Amino acid sequence: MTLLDPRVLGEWWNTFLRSGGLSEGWVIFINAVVVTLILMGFGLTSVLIIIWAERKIAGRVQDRLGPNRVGPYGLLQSVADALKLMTKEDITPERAERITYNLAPGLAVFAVLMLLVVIPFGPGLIAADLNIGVLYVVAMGSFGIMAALMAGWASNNKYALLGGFRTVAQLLSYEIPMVLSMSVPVLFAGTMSLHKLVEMQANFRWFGLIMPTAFLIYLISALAENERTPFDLLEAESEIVAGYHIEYSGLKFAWFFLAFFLNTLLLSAIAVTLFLGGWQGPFVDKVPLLGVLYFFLKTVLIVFVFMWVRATFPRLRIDQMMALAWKVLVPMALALVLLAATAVKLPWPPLARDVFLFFSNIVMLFVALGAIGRHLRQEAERFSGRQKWATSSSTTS
Amino acid sequence: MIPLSWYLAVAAILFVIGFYGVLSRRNAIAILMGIELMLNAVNLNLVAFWRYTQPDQVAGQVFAIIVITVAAAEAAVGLALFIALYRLRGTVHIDEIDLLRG
Amino acid sequence: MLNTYAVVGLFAVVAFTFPFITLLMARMLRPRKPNPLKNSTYECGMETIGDTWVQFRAQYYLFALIFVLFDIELIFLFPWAVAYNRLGLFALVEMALFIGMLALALVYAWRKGILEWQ
Amino acid sequence: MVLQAVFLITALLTLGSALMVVLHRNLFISALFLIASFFGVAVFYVLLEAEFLAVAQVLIYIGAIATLIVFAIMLSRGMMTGRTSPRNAQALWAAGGSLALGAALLYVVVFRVQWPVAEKAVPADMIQRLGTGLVTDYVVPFELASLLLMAALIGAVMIAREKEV
Repeated sequence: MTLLDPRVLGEWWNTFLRSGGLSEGWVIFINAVVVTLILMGFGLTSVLIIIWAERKIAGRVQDRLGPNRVGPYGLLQSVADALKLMTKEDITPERAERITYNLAPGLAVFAVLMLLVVIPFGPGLIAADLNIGVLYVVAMGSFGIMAALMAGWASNNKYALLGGFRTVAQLLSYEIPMVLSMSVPVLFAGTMSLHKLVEMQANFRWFGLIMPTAFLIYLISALAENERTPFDLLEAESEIVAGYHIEYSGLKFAWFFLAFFLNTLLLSAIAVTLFLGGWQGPFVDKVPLLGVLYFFLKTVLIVFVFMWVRATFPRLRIDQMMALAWKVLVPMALALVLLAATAVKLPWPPLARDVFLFFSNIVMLFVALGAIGRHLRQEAERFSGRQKWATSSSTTS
Repeated sequence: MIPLSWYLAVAAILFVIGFYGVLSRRNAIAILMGIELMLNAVNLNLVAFWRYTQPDQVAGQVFAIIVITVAAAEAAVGLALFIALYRLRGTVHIDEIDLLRG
Repeated sequence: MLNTYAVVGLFAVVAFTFPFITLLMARMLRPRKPNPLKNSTYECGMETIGDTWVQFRAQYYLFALIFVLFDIELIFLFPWAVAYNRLGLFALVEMALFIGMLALALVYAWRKGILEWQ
Repeated sequence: MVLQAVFLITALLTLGSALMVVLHRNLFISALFLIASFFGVAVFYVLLEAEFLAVAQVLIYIGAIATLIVFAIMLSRGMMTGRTSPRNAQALWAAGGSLALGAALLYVVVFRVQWPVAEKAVPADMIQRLGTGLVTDYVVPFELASLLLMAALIGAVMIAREKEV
């Protein structure tokens, strides 16, 4: 059964290369090239599939068929779209700052593609097991923020600039709760390497099960970081023109699009890695390749949840969105970090600690929900009061 | 292995470029960018010395982190000052700002 | 350690050049018939009025400010979290103090109405 | 060999962008070059095997400080259009002085001093050691940092806030 272990296969491959008389530097280089080709190929094809799935799911939820013309079940629709975008005329507005304008979509794609390197797809199947994996993921997000700023500024369009600024404000605000919730698994595992984080979650001790509220905060923030419904108010495909990428067309627009969908996949993959045990599952220690299957199943599940949310929920207002990040998620995440740190130091057996953490998480979630509900009711009362006043004053005058 | 003096040379040039920016720019924000370059050069020196003299100690890295923290705090307050200044005087050009002369 | 980063570096080079190479390739495929109307700034069909440099509110800056504060906190939080299992109870107290200080700053911003988006 | 090549390319990128930061008329583009320069320094940190600092550099300098700078540029609009000279009256003197300082520094750093170098490896658990150091030996700077951050936030908010009219 070790035949199916990627780690063993990797060793064989390296010995094979070395037996050909290659020096260590060349072995590293060839491996890097192979890994790069595989990851790029995977990234680009997966985007085509995700776009198809998104449209199909949204179609089913809205009682439509979704794409069904090109290829079986419309599977080739994305390919057709990609070809169309490639051959489409690409307009640069005349007052745009050309170099920055052309650099922005590339930077957006770069920021997302770079995440592929640290995703553990299975036992030993990770391109670069960095010691700082978790922070690396966050750092790459900074480049995405820069891309939005550059696109908004270089288009020389008021809407693009405003959209860019609002997008940046949104991304900044949700980065904090996201990263704070990511620090909880790091705290448990005592490592930032994504591969070791998965290894620490053996035997169904998934960090998302112990700390469901942290997992929920991560998911909500990931939705916002990805500018997905209900946080897509700056793009609002169906209502306003678009966000910072309003002036982009053709392949440059396609790159923003690609970055968006690939980000959906990779944020889900990171959610699975940190909170749902990555490739862990039954019999993985016997048949390591099963891990790849588990990993993709879990990731697809999270991606499906994202799409489901998109098809179901209405958008938030911008003030609600900012308030949610700073007044709800950040305090909760801070409290969760301290809670987890306290629980780890409790002199109890591990199982008791986990149960304690789980229930205190649930309690915290309900307290927060209660507070939000009370606030919303107050706001609604105030609003209806004002309405009454407005109608009465209009009738008297 | 890359010789230590390469890093020091790069840091020195970076520092001087930042220094020139601080001295020659009119815009306060541009001056701040020069200061950030200088701080980066200092940090690069710090980390290079850490790596080449005592990589088994954490002191060098801790200092570098503190420098980054101070740089961020300085940028935050400095830029806030410039924004307030702009609101007050309509300019962030250092040579046009002379509050004492009213 | 640098061997691991060799993969990251090579991938970074490919990931960065790939969008631009494809853009250049697509240039051969796509038509190119610019005209002044097409190239004008797209602001819902209206003629663009005035400068693009609209004045932004200081609010954006204030949110960025709070973000910077917490971003730096993360730089301290993560090494602490990694080392936490090795440390005693004092580490918890010290981090609680650290986070408490930040929470105080957040509360201050909240009370001053900085967190309200207008 | 490869390392040296990477170093030289990074040095070229970093210093070239740094030069553009101080020379370019348009402040926004200056800020973008500043980001490129920060990134170059992060690559140097990776070469120096200080990976945590590299990621901190990207996270704080590019993610936070550069964003702050860009926001500040946008808030003081009309300052980057380049209608007036970006340089002040003493720019020429500054250039001369900087060149002299640079020459002196390079002479001292590269030719004059023989730096003592210890051939030691970076321990594998550097980040754990860093975390431990922050709450044991360096606990005072650690707590002071949080105090500093709080003070900076309160001060900056006080200054930058738009007063209710």
